[in-house]
Amino acid sequence: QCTNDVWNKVMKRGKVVVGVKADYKPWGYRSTSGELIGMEIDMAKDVAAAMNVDLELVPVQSSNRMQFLEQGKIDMMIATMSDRVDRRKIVGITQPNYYTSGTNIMSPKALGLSSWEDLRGKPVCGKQGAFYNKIVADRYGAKIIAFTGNAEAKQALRDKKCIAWVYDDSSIMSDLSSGEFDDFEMPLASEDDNPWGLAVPLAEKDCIFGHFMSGITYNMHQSGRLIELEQKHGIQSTNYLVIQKYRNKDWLEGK
Amino acid sequence: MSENEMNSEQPIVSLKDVHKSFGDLEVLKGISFDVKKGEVICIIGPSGSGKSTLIRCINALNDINSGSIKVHGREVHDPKLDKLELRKKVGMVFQQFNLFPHKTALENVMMAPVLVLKQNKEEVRKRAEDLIRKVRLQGKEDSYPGELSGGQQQRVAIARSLAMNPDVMLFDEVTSALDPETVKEVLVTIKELAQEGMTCILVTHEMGFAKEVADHIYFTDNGVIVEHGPPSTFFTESSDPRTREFLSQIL
Amino acid sequence: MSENEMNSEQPIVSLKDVHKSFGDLEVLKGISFDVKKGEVICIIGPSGSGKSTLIRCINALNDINSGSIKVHGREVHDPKLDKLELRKKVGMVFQQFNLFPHKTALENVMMAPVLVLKQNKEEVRKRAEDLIRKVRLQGKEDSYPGELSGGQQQRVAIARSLAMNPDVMLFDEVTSALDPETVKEVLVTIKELAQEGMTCILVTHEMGFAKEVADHIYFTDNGVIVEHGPPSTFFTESSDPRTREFLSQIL
Amino acid sequence: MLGSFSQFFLDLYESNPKWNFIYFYDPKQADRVLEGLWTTLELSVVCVIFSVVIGVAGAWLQTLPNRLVRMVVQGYIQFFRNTPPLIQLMFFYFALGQFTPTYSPDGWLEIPIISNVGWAIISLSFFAGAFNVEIFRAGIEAIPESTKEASESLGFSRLQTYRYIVLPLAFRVSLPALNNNLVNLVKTTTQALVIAVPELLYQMVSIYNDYSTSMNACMLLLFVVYIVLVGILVFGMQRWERAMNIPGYGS
Amino acid sequence: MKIFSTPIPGLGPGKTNTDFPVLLPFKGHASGQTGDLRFSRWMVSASPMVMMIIAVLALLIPSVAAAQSKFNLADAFEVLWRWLPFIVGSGFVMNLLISFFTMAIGTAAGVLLGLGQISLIAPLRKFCWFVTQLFRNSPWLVLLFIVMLTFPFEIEIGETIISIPDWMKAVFGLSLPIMANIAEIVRGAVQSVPTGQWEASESLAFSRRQTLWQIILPQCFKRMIPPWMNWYAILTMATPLVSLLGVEEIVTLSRQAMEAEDNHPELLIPFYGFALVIFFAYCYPIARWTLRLEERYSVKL
Ligand SMILES: Nc1ncnc2c1ncn2[C@@H]1O[C@H](COP(=O)(O)OP(=O)(O)OP(=O)(O)O)[C@@H](O)[C@H]1O
Ligand SMILES: Nc1ncnc2c1ncn2[C@@H]1O[C@H](COP(=O)(O)OP(=O)(O)OP(=O)(O)O)[C@@H](O)[C@H]1O
Ligand SMILES: [Mg+2]
Ligand SMILES: [Mg+2]
Repeated sequence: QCTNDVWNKVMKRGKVVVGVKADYKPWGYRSTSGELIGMEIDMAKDVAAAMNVDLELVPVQSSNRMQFLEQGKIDMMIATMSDRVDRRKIVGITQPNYYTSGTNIMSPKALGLSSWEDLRGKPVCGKQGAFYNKIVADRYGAKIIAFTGNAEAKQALRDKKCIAWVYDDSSIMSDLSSGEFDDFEMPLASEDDNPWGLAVPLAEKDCIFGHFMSGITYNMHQSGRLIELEQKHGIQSTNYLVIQKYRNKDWLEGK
Repeated sequence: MSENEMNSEQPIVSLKDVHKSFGDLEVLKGISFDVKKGEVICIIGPSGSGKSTLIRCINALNDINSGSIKVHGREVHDPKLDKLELRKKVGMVFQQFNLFPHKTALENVMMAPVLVLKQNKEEVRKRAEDLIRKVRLQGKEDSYPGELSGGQQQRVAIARSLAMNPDVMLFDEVTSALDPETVKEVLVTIKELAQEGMTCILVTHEMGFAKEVADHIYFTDNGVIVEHGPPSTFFTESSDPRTREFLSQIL
Repeated sequence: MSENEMNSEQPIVSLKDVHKSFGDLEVLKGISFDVKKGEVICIIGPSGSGKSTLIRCINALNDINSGSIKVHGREVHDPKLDKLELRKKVGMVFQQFNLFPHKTALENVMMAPVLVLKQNKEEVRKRAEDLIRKVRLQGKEDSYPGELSGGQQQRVAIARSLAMNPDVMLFDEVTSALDPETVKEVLVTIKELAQEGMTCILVTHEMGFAKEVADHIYFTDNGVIVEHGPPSTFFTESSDPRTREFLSQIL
Repeated sequence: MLGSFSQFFLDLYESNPKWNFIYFYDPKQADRVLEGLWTTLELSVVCVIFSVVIGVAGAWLQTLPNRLVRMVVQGYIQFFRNTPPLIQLMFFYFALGQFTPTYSPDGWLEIPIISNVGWAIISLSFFAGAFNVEIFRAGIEAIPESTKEASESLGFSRLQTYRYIVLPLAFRVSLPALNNNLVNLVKTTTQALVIAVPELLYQMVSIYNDYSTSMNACMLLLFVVYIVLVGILVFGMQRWERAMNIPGYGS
Repeated sequence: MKIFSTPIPGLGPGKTNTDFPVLLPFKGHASGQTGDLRFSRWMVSASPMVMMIIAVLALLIPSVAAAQSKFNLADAFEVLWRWLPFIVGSGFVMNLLISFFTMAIGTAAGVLLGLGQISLIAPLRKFCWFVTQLFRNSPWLVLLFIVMLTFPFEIEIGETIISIPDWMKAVFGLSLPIMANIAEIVRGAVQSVPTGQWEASESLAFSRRQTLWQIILPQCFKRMIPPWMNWYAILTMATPLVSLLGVEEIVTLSRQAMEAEDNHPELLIPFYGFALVIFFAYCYPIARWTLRLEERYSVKL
């Protein structure tokens, strides 16, 4: 019973509207002139090119991205969204996932934290809209203080208003390597591999749009495009993309 | 007899057993009197005795509970009556002047004829200027009410009412918000009006003035007319003790 | 002579060549008069002639530019003078009553003796109740000023001043904010006071009252005393043209 | 009974995933709602008290002769009146929050003596306080000079006049504006969300971030709770205003 | 420049003294690099008021805080300077745009609602009263959340689809409380006209409509201007609220700029401090003007 409304609309007007982040360096952020840039923006460009339509980027936030897609304000999104069961009830997250991140904390070396259990009952800074806030709170009993932005969260950590900042491990890693957080460390084993998914409207998940996106993601894995982009944007490389590339390898290749 | 027919002997204003309450408070308890064309009557009485209420009922600013008020033979409190028609015939001047502060003296006078009667603006201006002269305010046409003294404002208010060419004028204690020295200016204006034959109903505390100008004086207390008569006898021969007490206080 | 010494012949209030300006405007241009114990004097004159200013200077509510005002032989405008001491001796009643709206009539009367004179509260209450009776307001003790008529408020104001047991009372046009019928209540109260021997200085427009109650009448205009005399001669024999014109307008 | 209540909303969610009233069947979320509600109430009450104190103190400081003090107070008022409270909150917490002294219960974690709730209280109290200063000042200025003169002429000292006459009256005059401002303050507490104060809005946003299906239900609850909360507040304030009403004044 | 004398990244003591920063190639925004003089040039070009505020802020900041990391406050101000055109040009302008549209819509709707409250038709009057109270008493942020998240992003009128941008939805959300408050201003102003004016015009045979438009409203018009302007200022100061819903105004863009600059916590003071300053610079003159008008009109009538 596919109506393919959105797909047809996109094709008819020759333009796809993609929701991306503008506050998540290096995935999606602004250049000084106000342009949106980043890894996911490059992915969106590939998508538009593959569909042979123009591209319009709409910045979304963690807290409103699903509403935007639901309401049709955007046609699809590539917006650092973790693939969760309850989210699949609202938007159409297509397979395969295009990235995965682990959750970790940045905490002062002086504290010498060694296990997630150390967070129990302690204040931990986070960002509003991040789903693992709930996991860290539920599983380890941390008291989450969620701010609207990462600068605020890190400032709160530095002001010693919390003992740790919980976020994506790759992001924390690049902060640590910047040399400005020399007194801090990422002491724990990353929790939860959180696969990231791109999403189309729920009704079109198993229709042309959804299948098309699945295909594109598959191709990006297979061709190594994602690894290429990862390197281009200076993201700490993770095993996930390598494994995916290997798994999706054409088994006849080289034979 | 057709209600519309005019008869020179028929009263212009005629009240019959008028009753009026505010909630539980009965303010008018059966008031009757007639006013003939060209007559000047004064209503006096203690504060709160219902004088203002009475005069406002004639103008349909208040409605009444029972009885009848007729102006030109037409029932004022008939729900079918066109109130605007009535108010074109009855002019009213208030204690607090109530000029429109955002309009000049001349504009105050011109507004109603132009907007309500839809008369030609230039003709109205000529008539308004005559009226301003009549109340002796030539030169003040373009002043705003805020720039005029109390007495001057009250005279503009009178001119404003006259501009509608009313058949009857109602005056409610028009001098009591004025300082003693400006009262006189206003009284002179009203006296001239009365002498020119305008039918006037006045509420006033100025006994000397009432004596001089009124054809008939009514004394109200507690919602009824206690005593009335021509001024020649009213002040000297009043029989009612309340009237006598009141007069002794005022005079 | 010691300044403190009391002498029955010495005037209670004595003004000598008092000058007072507001900025460039000279309001008082040399006023002198004496008031003896038990005397009642009235000050009349056109609006803006400086009557209120004069009376306020006696109470040190305004200061003066030159000249001298003595109460009980003490210079009022001596900077070293304890104003509170002065004000315990001089009571003042204003045109606008100026009751304290958040206190009942009785509390208004009691406040000053309790707070300023630190007198015993129960004794003050008894005296205050007497005063309330004296101004004929029994039953209104617990009413708030907003619930009293103008005349009643003014009588509370008089009682409030009397509660301080002053030697002199100043009245500034105490009836001019009242409607004609309630004026009398207040005048009766003042008349009784005067008859009981209270020294009174009154500013008033009520000629009839002035005639009846005053020992001496002063007419001020333009900052000077133009004419004065006992009421018997003042109204009939005044020689000054300004006084005559003023009287003709008022009377 | 309670089980079937929860079951109803669970079923509703199953059949209608957009209406996930999670706080009605998940005790954890219910706790968050209650905690948020409690924080909102706490924040409101404390801020109201502090802002009134700031208002009184500021109004008093503004009456001081020292020009510098008055300028500082003016600067404070102008800064808080003319910048967005949202940014004030962020600036206070992140910029000034860096310099607050801390205490350390466990070596590293240095708990600032001012928590985010503390900063919200400070920031919001100063924000509302700036308006309160103006409100109280206007109230004090609204007391007629003549009322102060009356108490002066009764011998009240300056302080007594302030304590017994000016302040009680000024407070009543200020009350409507004050109440308005306090209601506004309670509404502004929602903005403390930006510095992660766990008040109601923060909790609701957190819940629907964690359970994206519960957004509509969260918005609905938020709206209803605030309407009820503010409704109760407005009602209480109006009752208070009426209780503070001086009989005979105002409506 | 004494205040910001912490070491400049990339210009360690090992380098020769002739290495004037001004001679260095003009670099984009590689973090950790900074042109010291650019900052001082900006300081010189700034207005005295900005200078003063900056100076006050700078004094507030103990050097320990700045020395804590390599990225110091001077760098942070330099970053702000670089982003200024974007933040003001796209951000603050959006705040103003939202405030203009909201005020226009809110005023038009508010006047109708206010007049509805003095209507002679009882149900209409009660309805208008209810609507006014409802929107006057709910927190702006809550109204905004509801409108932003539950209203459609586009409306279909026949064939054409009109898409409503985010900020336009914010305008609707903010218009609700503005409408309710303007309605109160209108009702209050009309009711503050003495009843004598109604009676006088009634007794001159004016119709109700004539009385309202010719006599009453012209008199309250001036009285409504100061509170109206006051609400405009309040509204302008409420526009940053829409940042919580992702509308790209000054706070959102500041946050994005900070993200692009690696979220150095030092950025918070200059960025949020600047937002305070620019709002103050815009709203304070309005407040002064409002006060002047209020004084003028209160004397006149
Ligand atoms: N709109 C009203 N609602 C309720 N009571 C009213 C109203 N208007 C007047 N009254 C009451 O009706 C009584 C008569 O009032 P009215 O104004 O007619 O008296 P008045 O004789 O004109 O007195 P005054 O000489 O003081 O003007 C008073 O007791 C007054 O309180
Ligand atoms: N505080 C003041 N500052 C400046 N001028 C004042 C002040 N008080 C009074 N005046 C002026 O002094 C003059 C005398 O005023 P005063 O009130 O004493 O007159 P009055 O005789 O009491 O008049 P009225 O009969 O109207 O009460 C007036 O012209 C008045 O404008
Ligand atoms: Mg009357
Ligand atoms: Mg006077």
